[in-house]
Amino acid sequence: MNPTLRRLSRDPKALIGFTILLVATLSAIFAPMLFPRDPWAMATRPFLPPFEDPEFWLGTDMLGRDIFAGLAYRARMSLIVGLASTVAAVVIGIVIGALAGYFGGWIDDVLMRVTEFFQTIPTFVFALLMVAILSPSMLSIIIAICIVSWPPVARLVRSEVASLRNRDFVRAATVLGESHGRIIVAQILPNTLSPVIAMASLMVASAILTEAAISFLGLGDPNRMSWGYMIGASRTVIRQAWWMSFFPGLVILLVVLALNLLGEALNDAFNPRLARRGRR
Amino acid sequence: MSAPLLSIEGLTVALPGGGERAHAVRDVSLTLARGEVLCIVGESGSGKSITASAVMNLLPSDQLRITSGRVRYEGEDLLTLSERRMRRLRGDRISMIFQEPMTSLNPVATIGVQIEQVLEAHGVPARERAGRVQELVRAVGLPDPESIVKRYPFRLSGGQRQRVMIAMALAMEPDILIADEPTTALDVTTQAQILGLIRDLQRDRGMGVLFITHDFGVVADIADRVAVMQNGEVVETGPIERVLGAPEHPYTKKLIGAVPRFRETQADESRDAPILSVRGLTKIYRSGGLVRGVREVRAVDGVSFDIRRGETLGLVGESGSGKSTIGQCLLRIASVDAGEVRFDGQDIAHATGRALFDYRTRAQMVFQDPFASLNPRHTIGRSILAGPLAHKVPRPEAERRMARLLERVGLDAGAATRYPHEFSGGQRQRIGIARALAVEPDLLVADEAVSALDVSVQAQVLELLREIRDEFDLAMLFITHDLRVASNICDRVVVLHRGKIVEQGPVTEVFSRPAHAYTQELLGAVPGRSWHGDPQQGATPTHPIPVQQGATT
Amino acid sequence: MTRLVLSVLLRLAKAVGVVLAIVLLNFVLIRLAPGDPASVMAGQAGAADEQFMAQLRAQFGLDKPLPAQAWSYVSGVLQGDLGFSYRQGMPVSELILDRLPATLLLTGTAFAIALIGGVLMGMVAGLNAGRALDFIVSVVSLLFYATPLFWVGLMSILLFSVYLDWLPAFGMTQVGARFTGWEYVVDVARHLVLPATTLGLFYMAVYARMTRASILEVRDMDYVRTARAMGLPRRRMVRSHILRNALLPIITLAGIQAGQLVGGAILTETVFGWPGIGRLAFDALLQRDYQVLLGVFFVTSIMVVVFNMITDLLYRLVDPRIGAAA
Amino acid sequence: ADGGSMNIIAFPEPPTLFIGLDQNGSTQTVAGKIYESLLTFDFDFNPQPGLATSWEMSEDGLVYTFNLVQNATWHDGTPFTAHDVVFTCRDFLMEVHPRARVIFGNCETIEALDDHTVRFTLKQPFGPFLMGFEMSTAPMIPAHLYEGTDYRTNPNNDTPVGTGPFKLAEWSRGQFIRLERNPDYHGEGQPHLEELVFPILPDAGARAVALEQGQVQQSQFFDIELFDVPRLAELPHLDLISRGYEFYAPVARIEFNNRVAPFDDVRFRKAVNYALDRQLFADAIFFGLGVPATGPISKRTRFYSDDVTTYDYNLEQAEALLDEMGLTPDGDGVRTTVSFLRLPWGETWARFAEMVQQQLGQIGIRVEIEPSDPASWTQRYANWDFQMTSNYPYQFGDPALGVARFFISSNIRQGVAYSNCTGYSNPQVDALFEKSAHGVTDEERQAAYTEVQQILTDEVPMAWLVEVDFPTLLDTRYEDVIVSAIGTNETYRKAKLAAE
Ligand SMILES: Nc1ncnc2c1ncn2[C@@H]1O[C@H](COP(=O)(O)OP(=O)(O)OP(=O)(O)O)[C@@H](O)[C@H]1O
Ligand SMILES: Nc1ncnc2c1ncn2[C@@H]1O[C@H](COP(=O)(O)OP(=O)(O)OP(=O)(O)O)[C@@H](O)[C@H]1O
Ligand SMILES: [Mg+2]
Ligand SMILES: [Mg+2]
Repeated sequence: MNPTLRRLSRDPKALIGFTILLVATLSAIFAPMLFPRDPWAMATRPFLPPFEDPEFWLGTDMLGRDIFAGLAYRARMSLIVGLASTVAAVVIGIVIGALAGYFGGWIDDVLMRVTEFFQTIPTFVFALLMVAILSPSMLSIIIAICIVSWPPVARLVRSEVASLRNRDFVRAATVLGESHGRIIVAQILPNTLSPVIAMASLMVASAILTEAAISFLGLGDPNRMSWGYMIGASRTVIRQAWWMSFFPGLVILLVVLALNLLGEALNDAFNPRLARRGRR
Repeated sequence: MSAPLLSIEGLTVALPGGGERAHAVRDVSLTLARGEVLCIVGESGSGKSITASAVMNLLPSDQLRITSGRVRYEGEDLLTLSERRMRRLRGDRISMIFQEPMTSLNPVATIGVQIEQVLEAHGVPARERAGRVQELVRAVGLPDPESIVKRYPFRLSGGQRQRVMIAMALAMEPDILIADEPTTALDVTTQAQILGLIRDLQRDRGMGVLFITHDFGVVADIADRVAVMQNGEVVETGPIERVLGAPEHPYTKKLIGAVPRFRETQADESRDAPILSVRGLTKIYRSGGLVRGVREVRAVDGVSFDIRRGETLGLVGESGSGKSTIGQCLLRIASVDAGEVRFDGQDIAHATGRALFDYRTRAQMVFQDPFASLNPRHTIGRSILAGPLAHKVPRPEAERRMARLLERVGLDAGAATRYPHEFSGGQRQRIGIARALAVEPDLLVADEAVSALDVSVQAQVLELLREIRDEFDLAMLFITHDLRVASNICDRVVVLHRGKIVEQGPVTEVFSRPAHAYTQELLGAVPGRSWHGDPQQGATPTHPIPVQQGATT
Repeated sequence: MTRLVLSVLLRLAKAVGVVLAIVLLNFVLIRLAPGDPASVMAGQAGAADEQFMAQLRAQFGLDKPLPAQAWSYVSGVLQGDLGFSYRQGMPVSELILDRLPATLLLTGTAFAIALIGGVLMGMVAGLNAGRALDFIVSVVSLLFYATPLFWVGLMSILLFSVYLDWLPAFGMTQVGARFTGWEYVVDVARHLVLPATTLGLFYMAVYARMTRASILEVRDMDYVRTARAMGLPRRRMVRSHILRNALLPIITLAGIQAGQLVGGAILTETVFGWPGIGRLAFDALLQRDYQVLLGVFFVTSIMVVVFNMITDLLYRLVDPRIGAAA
Repeated sequence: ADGGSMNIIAFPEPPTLFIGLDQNGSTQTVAGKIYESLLTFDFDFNPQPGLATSWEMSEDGLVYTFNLVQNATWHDGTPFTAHDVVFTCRDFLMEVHPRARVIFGNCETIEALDDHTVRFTLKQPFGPFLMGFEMSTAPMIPAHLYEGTDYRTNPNNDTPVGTGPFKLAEWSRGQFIRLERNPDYHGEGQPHLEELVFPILPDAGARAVALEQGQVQQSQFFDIELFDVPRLAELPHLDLISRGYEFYAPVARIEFNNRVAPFDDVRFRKAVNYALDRQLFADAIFFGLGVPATGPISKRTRFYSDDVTTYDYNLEQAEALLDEMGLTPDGDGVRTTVSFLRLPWGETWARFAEMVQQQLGQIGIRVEIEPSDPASWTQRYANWDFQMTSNYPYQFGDPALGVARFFISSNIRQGVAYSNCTGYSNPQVDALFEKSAHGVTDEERQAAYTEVQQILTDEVPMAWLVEVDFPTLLDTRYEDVIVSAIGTNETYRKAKLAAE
C-alpha cells in the first residue's frame, strides 16, 4: 500500500472523520429508502419534542415534518454544495496559481492583482450579492461560494509552483524539451497536490458553513433545503422548539468537524515530518 | 594520560522501528582529553551527529531513545542529570556549534543580545556583560565590534555568523566544545578561516574539542585523534598520524582511498574545432522595482571559453561566483543578456521555437542534488523516457535506449518501474546521467554533479562520467567548487571570480602554477593540503603544489 | 526613509486602484440583480402606479443610462461623496458613520478576545504538545472551528438569555432605557458579551490552531536548538526565541482578518440584532439600496487595505528582515 | 393617569417618517402619531372626527364639506388651515400618492371656503370617498413648507412636521425612534403619554423576547411570528387584541397568472382550489389567527357576501378536474409541474409556500418554489413573470379601493405591482365594479358587490385561503390604545396608562 494511505489508515483522526462523512454521505444517498415517507409531508402533530415518540425521535417542526428524515434528506444539498463549490474553486485556483507561479513576470503580476482584488472584497457580503443577482438556487450558491473561495488556493498553488519551477527535476524536463503545458501538468502539479488536497478538505468544511450561513439568512434554495436552511427556518421558533435548530446545527458541526479531522490527517499523512513534531 | 575530560562509554541509541537499522548509534565508546581535538569522521548517516547530541542530552527523546551507556564529565554521568542541572552545564561547561550558520541564529534578535543571553543564562552580572560581549566579538575576529553587535543575523555573511556562534559557544570558556560539521556549509576560503580560528582558540584555552566532519582534509588539518564511524559504530580510533597514515579497518582504508586528491591529467591538445564556443557571455539578475530601486547582480560578466568533443572543461570558483548561472545560460534555462553561445556554429543564445527544441537533444545536464532532480512522483522509467518521447522518438526505440543506458550506468532493468525514493543517492545520480544521455546529446553540463555524494560514492560517479565521456565522445562542462575533484576529471579549467574569468588553461598548469592571486588563495584554502596520505601509494604527493598559509584574516 | 515613504505611497496608489475596481465591479454587478429600489418601495407600500415608479426612479437618478450613473457615482466617490441612500433618504456616509462604531466595537472586541484567547490557547497547546493539555485545547479549538457561528449565537441566546436570563439577547442597549455615563457603558458591555464571544470563538480557534502549528514549527528551528545548547532557561527560550518568531505569521493572518471581520459580522449582527454595518449591508442588498451597499463595500475594502498596511508596518517593526532587502 | 411612556416595536425600520412619500407599514405606525388626517373610522367604518370636527355630504353624493378644528397648529407653530387641506389633496397627493390619486382624481374642485372650511366637489358620485380621508391615504401636509417645492427632495422630509399628538424627538438609526408629547396638541387634555419609543428590532426572536421581558409594550401586524403569538398571549402581562385591522383586513391568497397554461384553464384553477385545505392553512400556517376565506372580500370589511361558490377540501373532485383536462399522472405520480414565486415577507410565507407545495403534490401537481427577495418578487410580480404567487393586500375599508384593482381589466398594467397582475378580464365584472364604485347608497353597492363575488368565486382567478387576523399584543397596563379600524396606526392621542 502507498505509504501515505497507510499512514492515513492508522490515524484515528482520519478514521473518525471518514466514518462521520461516510454516514452522512450514505444517509444522503439512501434517505428515500430509510425514510420512505415524503419529508415534506405533515407526518404528525407540529412541534413534537424529541425523544417522546420513537417514530419521530428527533421531533417534528412547525408543520409536523419529521426532523430526523429532514436531516437525512437535506444532507444531500449541504454535501453537494460543499463538494461542488470546492471542486470549482480548486480548479480555478489551480489554473490561476499554476499560470502565475510558472510563468512569473507580468502574468504573475496581473493574476496576483486579480487575486488580491478578490481578497479585498468582503467575502461574505459578496457571496450574498452573487446569490441575490443569480437569484437563490443551488447553482447560484455554488457559484457564489466558489467565487469567494478560490483565492487562497491560487496563492497556495502559486507559491508551490514558483518554488517547484526552479527545482532540478523541472529544469531537467525543460532541458529535455518537454513543453510548458506538459511540464505544468505532468511534472509540477502532481507535486502540489498534497497541500491542495489538505486545503480542499478544509474548504469543503467552510463551504458547508458558508452555505449554511447563506441559507440561514434566507437566501437558500427552498427546493433543495440544506441543514443551514433548516436552522434559518427554525430560528424564529427557537423558544418553542430548540430541537429544530439544535439538531441541524449539531449535524453541521459533526460534518465540518469530520472534514477538519480528515484535512488534518491528510496534512499529517502528506507531511509525516511535521506530524511527528506534534507528538513530541 | 590523566582521567579524560569526557568519556562516552558504550553509548547505544535506538532508532524508531521500521528503519533500515535498529540503532542510530551502537556501543560507542570515546574519550576526550583536556586540550585535545578529537575528530569523528564517517559517511552521512553513520551516527556522528547523534553521538554529539547525546553528549549534550539534546536528543529528541520521543524518537531516539538512549538504551544504554554513560557519558561521563568530571565523573558525573550526564545522561542521568536532571534537565535543570544539565541546562546549567550546557553553554557553560560544554558548548556546541552547528553546521548551518544561516539558520542557527534567531533571526529577530541582534547578535549582541544573543551573545549576552548566554552570559545572562549562566549568571554573569549585568554590568559585566556588555564588556564581555565586546571581548568575545573581538576574539572571534568580527569586524567593527561596536556596531556589529547591534546587527541582526541576516546582515552577516555565513562565515561571520559562524563566528558569532563560536563567540556564543566560547562565552563561558567551556571545557568542552562540540562542533558538528561547523564548516561544511562554508566556502573553502571561509572554511579555512574558521578552522584556523577554532584551532587557535582551542590552543589558547586548552579546551577539549569534539569535532565532527566527513571531510578527511579537515581532519588532517585539525585533529589530534580520530574516530571513524560506520553504521553507528566506531570502527577505528587512534592518533591522526596513525589513522591517516596506516588505517587498520577496511572501511577506513576505503574511505581514505576514495578521498579525491590532486592529480595530474594529460590534456589531449590535438582536437578538432570546438563544438561549443562562448563569447562575452553576460547575465544580469535584476530584482526590486520602482520603489526599492532596481538591484542588479552581474552574475556572469563577459565570459568566453570553448569546449571540444571528448573534452572536459572544469568551471571552478567560490560560491556565488556564477558557475551555475553559466551552466543555465548554456542550456537556456536562464536567458542570456549579452554575448553569444555558438553550438556547432549556430548561435543558440537567442534561439527560440524549433531551433531551441532541436538544441535540447544535443545539450543535456546532470544536476547537483540527486534527490531534487528526479520527480518524486514519476517512475525512473518515466523520467528517462520523457526526453526521447518529447522528441518524437518512437516508444519501442526509446525503451530500447533506456534499457541500454540503465545497464550502462550499472542498474538492472527492473529499476525502470521503481520510484526515486527507492534508490540511494549514488544510484539516483546514475539515473540522472542515464536520463541526460537518453536524448543522445553531444554536450553534457554537470553542475556540482558529485558534491552531494559521500566520498566513496563520489569516486564511482566520477569514474562513470569519465567513461561515458570517452565512450560517447561527449563535450563536458564540469562545474565544481572542489578543486581536487576538478583536477581529477577535467582537461582544462576555468577559474571564475565574481562572474569574471580570472584564469583558464590546462588543469595541471593552472593548479600547479596559478597565475592569479585569487586562484592561489583558493588553492591555499583547500583543507588537508599538508596531508597527501594515500595508503596504497605511500604518503608522497603525486604532484608538488605550493602551499599557501595564512589565509585567515 | 524616503524609500519607505515611497513604498507606502505606491501601495496606497495600488490600493486606491483595487478599491475603485471593487466599487466599479460591484456597481455593475448589483445592477444585474432583478428589481430596483423603486420596485422594493412599491412592494412594501402595497400599492403603486406608473407615475409613482417613474417619480422614484427619477428621484434616484435611475432613469439615466448606466455608464452615466457609474461615472457620476465614481466621480462622487473620488470627491469623498458616497452618495445618497434611496431607502433611508440620507447621505450614505452619514448612515455608515452612524453604524460603523457599533460594528467596530463588536468586531474589535471579538478580535481582541479571539487574538488574546487564541494565542494563549495556541501557546498552551504548542508548548505542551503531545500532553493532555494540548489534547484538550486542540479538541476545544477544533470544535469552535467547526461550529456554525449563527448556531452558536442562537444556542447561546437560548442558554444565557432565555433559560438563565443572565445576559440580554439582542440589541446594543436596553430597549427604551436611556442610560448615560457609566450606566451606559455597563449596559453596552452587557449587550456586547454574547455577540462578541460568538463572533470571537471561531477566530479564536483559528488563531489557536495557527499559533500551535507555528510554535511546533519554530520549536524545531536550528536557532532554538542553539539556544538549548547554550543552556538558556526555558522561560527565556520560549519568550525570546520561540514566541517572537512563532507570532510573526499570526500577525499577517490577523491583519488580513481584521479587515475582513468588519464585513463578516453580518451573521452575528443579524442574530443579535446589533445595529452595525453588516446588517446595514444585508438590508441594503435586499432593498436594492445600491449606494448604501456600494458604500459598505467601499468602506470595508478600505478597511482591509488599511489593516493590511498596518500589518505590513507592524511586521517591519517586529521582523528586522522585512524591508531590509532594499 | 397622564404621563409615562410606551415602547412599541418598529419593524422594519421606517425609511422615512414623512408619511406623504412613504406608506410602508412601519412608517404608518410611527408617523401615524405625528401626522393626522381629517377623519378616522371606528371598527364599523363609521367616520370619526380627526382634523375635521364635522362633515356633510350632499344628497346626490357630489359635494362634501368639512369643518376643521380651530386651534390646531403644526409642530413648528404655524396654524393649520383649510389651505393646507386644499394643498394636500389637490396638489401634493395627486403628485406623489398612487392610492390617493384614485380618490381625489374624482374631484372636480377642492376649495377652501374659509380658514376652517373645505369643500370637495366630485365629477360623479364615488361611494368610498370618505374612506380616502384615512391617515395613510390623506395625511395632512404643511403647505407652508412644501408648496412650490420639489416634494421628494424637500429638506423638511427629514424633520417631520405634522399636527399630531407626538413629535419626533430623536432617531438613532438602526436602534430606535423616540417621539415626545406635543404640548400644543389641539385635542383637549390629550395626549396622555409623555413619550413613545420605537426600538428597531430586525430579528423576530428578539422581538418576542423583548415583548416577553416587558422591554416593549406593543407589537402589531406580523411583528411576532404567528406561532409565537398564542404563547405570548398567555402571558399575564400581555393581551391579544385582534380588533383594529378592519381597515386592512387582508385575505391571504394565491394569485394565478391567468395568461399561462395550465392556469388559463378554469378547471385547473378550480382543481387547485379544491386541493387546498383552508382550515389547515388557518391552523398550521396562521396558528388560528385567521379563518378560512370564501372569496375576494373579507368578512371583516364591508360588502362581504357568503352567497358564493365555495371550495371545500376535496381531493377527488380536484383530481377529477385534472383528469378531465387530460393531465394524467406519470410514473412518479406527477401530472404537471408548476412554479410558485415565494413571497419574501418572512417565515410565514415560506411555510405557506411549502404547504402549497405539499398539498398540490397530493393531486400530482409538482410545485417548484422560486425564492425571491423583496425587489425581485415585486419586479417579477409586476411584470407577470410568475405562475403562482401568494399575496395578502389590504382592502382599505372598501372593495372599490382595495379589491377592484386586482380584477378590473382597465388595471392590467405591466410593470405596476398590485395592479391586475393575474391578467383576469371579464367585462361583466368590470361593469359591476364600476357601478358599485359610483353608487351612492350602500344598498345598491352591496347588490353589485354580491354579484361580483359570485362571478369571481366561480371563475377563481385566485385561490382565497385565509382571512388573516393580525394580532396586536399589548401590555395590559395601557388602555384606550386600539380605538379605530386602523388600530395601531392611530394617533394614540387617547392612549394612556391605566390608573393603578
Ligand atoms: N530524529 C530522528 N528520527 C529517526 N531517525 C533519525 C533521527 N535523526 C537521525 N536519525 C537516523 O539516525 C542515523 C544517524 O544519524 P546522524 O544524524 O547521527 O548521522 P550523521 O552521521 O550525522 O550524518 P550526516 O553526515 O548526514 O549529518 C541515520 O540513519 C538517521 O537516519
Ligand atoms: N534567480 C536569481 N535571481 C537573482 N540573483 C541570482 C539568481 N540566481 C543566482 N543569483 C546570483 O547570481 C550570482 C551567481 O550565482 P550562481 O548560482 O551562478 O553561483 P554559483 O557559482 O553556482 O554558486 P554555488 O557554488 O553556491 O552554487 C550570485 O550572486 C547569486 O546570488
Ligand atoms: Mg550530522
Ligand atoms: Mg551553483
